[in-house]
Parts: sequence; C-alpha cells; structure tokens
Amino acid sequence: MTTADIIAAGVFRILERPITADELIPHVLTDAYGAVATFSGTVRNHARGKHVTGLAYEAYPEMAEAEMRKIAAEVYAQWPDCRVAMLHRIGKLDIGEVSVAIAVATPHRKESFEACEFAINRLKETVPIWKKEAYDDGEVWVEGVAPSAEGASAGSA
Amino acid sequence: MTTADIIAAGVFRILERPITADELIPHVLTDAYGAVATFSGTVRNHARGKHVTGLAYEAYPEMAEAEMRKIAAEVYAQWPDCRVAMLHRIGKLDIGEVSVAIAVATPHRKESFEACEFAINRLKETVPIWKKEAYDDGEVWVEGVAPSAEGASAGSA
Amino acid sequence: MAETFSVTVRLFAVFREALGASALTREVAPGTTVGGLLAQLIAEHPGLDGAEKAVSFSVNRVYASAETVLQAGDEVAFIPPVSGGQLSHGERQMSSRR
Amino acid sequence: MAETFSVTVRLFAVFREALGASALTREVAPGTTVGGLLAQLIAEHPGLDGAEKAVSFSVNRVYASAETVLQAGDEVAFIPPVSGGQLSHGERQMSSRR
Repeated sequence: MTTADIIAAGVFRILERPITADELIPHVLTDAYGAVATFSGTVRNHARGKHVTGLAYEAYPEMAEAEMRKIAAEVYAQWPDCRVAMLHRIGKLDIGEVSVAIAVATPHRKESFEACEFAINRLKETVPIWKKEAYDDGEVWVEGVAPSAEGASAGSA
Repeated sequence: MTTADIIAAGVFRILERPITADELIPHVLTDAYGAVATFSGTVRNHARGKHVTGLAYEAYPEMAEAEMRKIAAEVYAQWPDCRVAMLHRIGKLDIGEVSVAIAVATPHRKESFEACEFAINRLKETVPIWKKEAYDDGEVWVEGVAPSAEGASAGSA
Repeated sequence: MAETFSVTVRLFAVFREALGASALTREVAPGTTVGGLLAQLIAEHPGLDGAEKAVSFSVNRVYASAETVLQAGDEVAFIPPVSGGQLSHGERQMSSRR
Repeated sequence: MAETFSVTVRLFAVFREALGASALTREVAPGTTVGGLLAQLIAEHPGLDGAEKAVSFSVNRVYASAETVLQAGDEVAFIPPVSGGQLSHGERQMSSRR
C-alpha cells in the first residue's frame, strides 16, 4: 500500500458521541507492531482560572477530517513505519469526558510516543475545531491558535 | 493525601488475564486533569530476526508490584501533579495481545507523555518480569537488562 | 459591471452565532477576495466587530490567504483561532509549522 | 560449626526450569552471602552453567548486591535480566538509573 492508500483507509473522524482511545487500537495495531501510545484529551473542571461548568465543541467536519489526514501524512513522512488514527468529539461534553483521542502504533516504543505527541500538537494547531466553555458567570469561545495559510503568509485579515 | 497515600491507593498489578490501557483511565483521571497518555506493549510476530509463534511472561509478582510502586514514587518526584497506574500481564499471550499497560493523567498534555514514557522505560529496566519467546525452531528466555542493586554496585555475580 | 456569482459561506463559532446561520449562499462580484468578503459581512453585522483580528480563512476546505480571489461555487469559511489548549503547565502553545 | 538457618529461595525463568521448582527452603550457614548461595546452587545443578553471568539478586523483594549476608527467614531470589524490550528501532535499551 502507498501512504495515500494507508491514509485513505485510516480512521480520522469527527463524531458526536462518546469516544475512547482504545477503540482506535484495532485500527492501528498490526502483528508487526509492539507498541501503542495513545493520547486522550479530557474536559477539565478549571480553565483560565475559572470553574468550568460545561463545554461544547464545534467543528468544520469535512475540513477537520481533511486536516487530520494531512497530519497523518506528516506523521508518515517522519515515522514511515507506524499507523496513526484520530477522533474528535463534538457537541456538549461533561467534565471528565474525552474530547480528542489519538493512537499511534509502531514496532518499538520510543517512536510511538514521539509520533503521538507530534500528532496531538499538530491537531491543536491546525484542525478547525472550536471550544465554548461555560463558567458560573457566562460562556466564551476559547481563543487559541490562528491557523496559517499553507506555506506562505498567515491568513489573518 | 501524601504521595505515599496516593501510591498505596494506586493500581500497580501483575494480572493473569487480558489487560487494556483504558481500564486504567478511571484510576488516574480526576476532574482537574485534561490529558491522559497511555502506553500498551503488545506481542509482535517478529523479534530478533525470528518469527515468534508464542510468548509467555513470568513475574516475581510481589516484588514486581513493589518495583512498580517505586517507579510511581520516581514519577511523582519529577511530576508532582499527575497520577500513574500500571498493569503487566503474565502467562501465555497471543500475537497482538497487550502485555503491559501504563496510563498517566496530568493537567496538560506535555507532562503526560513525558511521565508515561519515563514510567515504561523504568518498568522495562527494573520490574522483575521475564519473557519466553517461542519460535519455529525452539524457545528462549529473552535476555534484557540486568537490574542493579539499589544505589551501589551492580548485582552481577 | 460584470455579473456576480455565488459562493457558499460556512459559518462556525462566533460567526455562526453572529449571523444566526451555519451556512449561507452569497453573491459576490468578480475579483472579490476572501478577506473582502469578510469585510462585507463585518460591515453588515455589528456583532462581528473585532472578529477579523485573529481569523484565518479556508477556500474549498483548505487554508487560504485573505488575498485569495473567489471563484464561482467556492466554499469559503472564516476560521477563528482553533481551540488549541495548553501544551504544558503555564506555557502557551507555540505554533510551529514544519 | 554454628547452627544453620533456613531461607526461602524464589525461583523464576531459567532458575525455576533448571531446579524444577518455583520455591525452595534452603539451610545455609551463618555468613552465607546471596552470591555464595547462588554458587552452591550452580554447583549442584549443571543446568545452571552460565546462569550467574548476568543475574541480579533480591533479598526480601528488594534488589541486593551479591555480597549481602543472609539472615534467618530471608526471601532470596535470583533475577535474570528483565525482559527489557527494544526502546527504539535498531537501538538497544540503555539502562540509566536516576
């Protein structure tokens, strides 16, 4: 299989239901791999010094999944012998629930951690997903990183 | 709770049944944590250039669990605001099955990866667990790292 | 004046809330840029004041610069800063494209 | 000659297989070290030839040096190299105690 085939067959999804990292393991683990690193992002009860009472995620689903596949291509360029899969949940989440899950399988463990951390860092930078946090005294769209246009200048107006 | 209390209440187990990383998440995640990194070690179909047909793990269970708790103490010394849990399976395992699972929860993601990778590296160095690999042409106890006596000289005869 | 054509605008987060819609079909004049379209919408919707500060753009689901000239049938979106999240304790996430 | 006393020996992996037991109670003379006890067992069991090369020791479930002098009731084990595993592709694991 080519890298494009592997990415096309991979799991990169925006879902409106509870997600877990373990559900990704069958999609990344092969008999040749001995290591699986996962990352789960969960909803904290505090953020920006405030008590969080609720949280909702919104995505641009088609573009978010396309950006996840681009991240997978970046992962495979750096770690050719691995498999990565990613899920992001949207909608309302409770404290402690998983918002994002990534799994990376590799032959040996060092690369599984490296590739998994790279993938979540890139996902937080480029995948169009937004978070609205509710506090005791109101709610706000959390301002994060402004993604930049591919290659050249930043897309800021 | 003191660190000793946290370790005493933690999950550090040698088990003779299938294990998963996700089963550790409820034991490490609190409402204040937003990140969980896990590592699962799985049985590969190849090792040392040979086709692996089967594998069995054996442990010194009481000492293995005690060594896991020592690793937890090392983790908490370096990353005071986290929780770690570890499982290792013993007995016969099939290709693709999970032999070791570690989960680390932290407020933010960078520390979850760092602490989880530290924990699995230390587990592989110090926890008394042995692996017998079966190949098409025989079987062998896999030679790994000789643990050294605490502090001073190596325990090699 | 040349004939206008239509583009689809996908609206998310603050944009969806300010315009009360998750998508709209918009007539634009030839030569209109993505940034120009945003300026039009901001002028029409006071609730978007300041929304242009940190926004990024996509055209046909790919990040694009503000200067991108729209074509008939394009799907445009204004991308507020993505949710990001803290990389580490006390540390703001550093964006580094590779 | 001083009276002997008994220690428990836990046997794992190659030791368990060579001695055909997972534990045994052994009488030792005062002053016997953990390494000395291993030498006795190797002398008695030709199947253990070479087993002393990489082995570590534990006394009462804590790693101990070969020179540790046994006390009555001690639980001793000979710890073959732990299973380790490769840290990375093509790289042998580096042991670094911190």
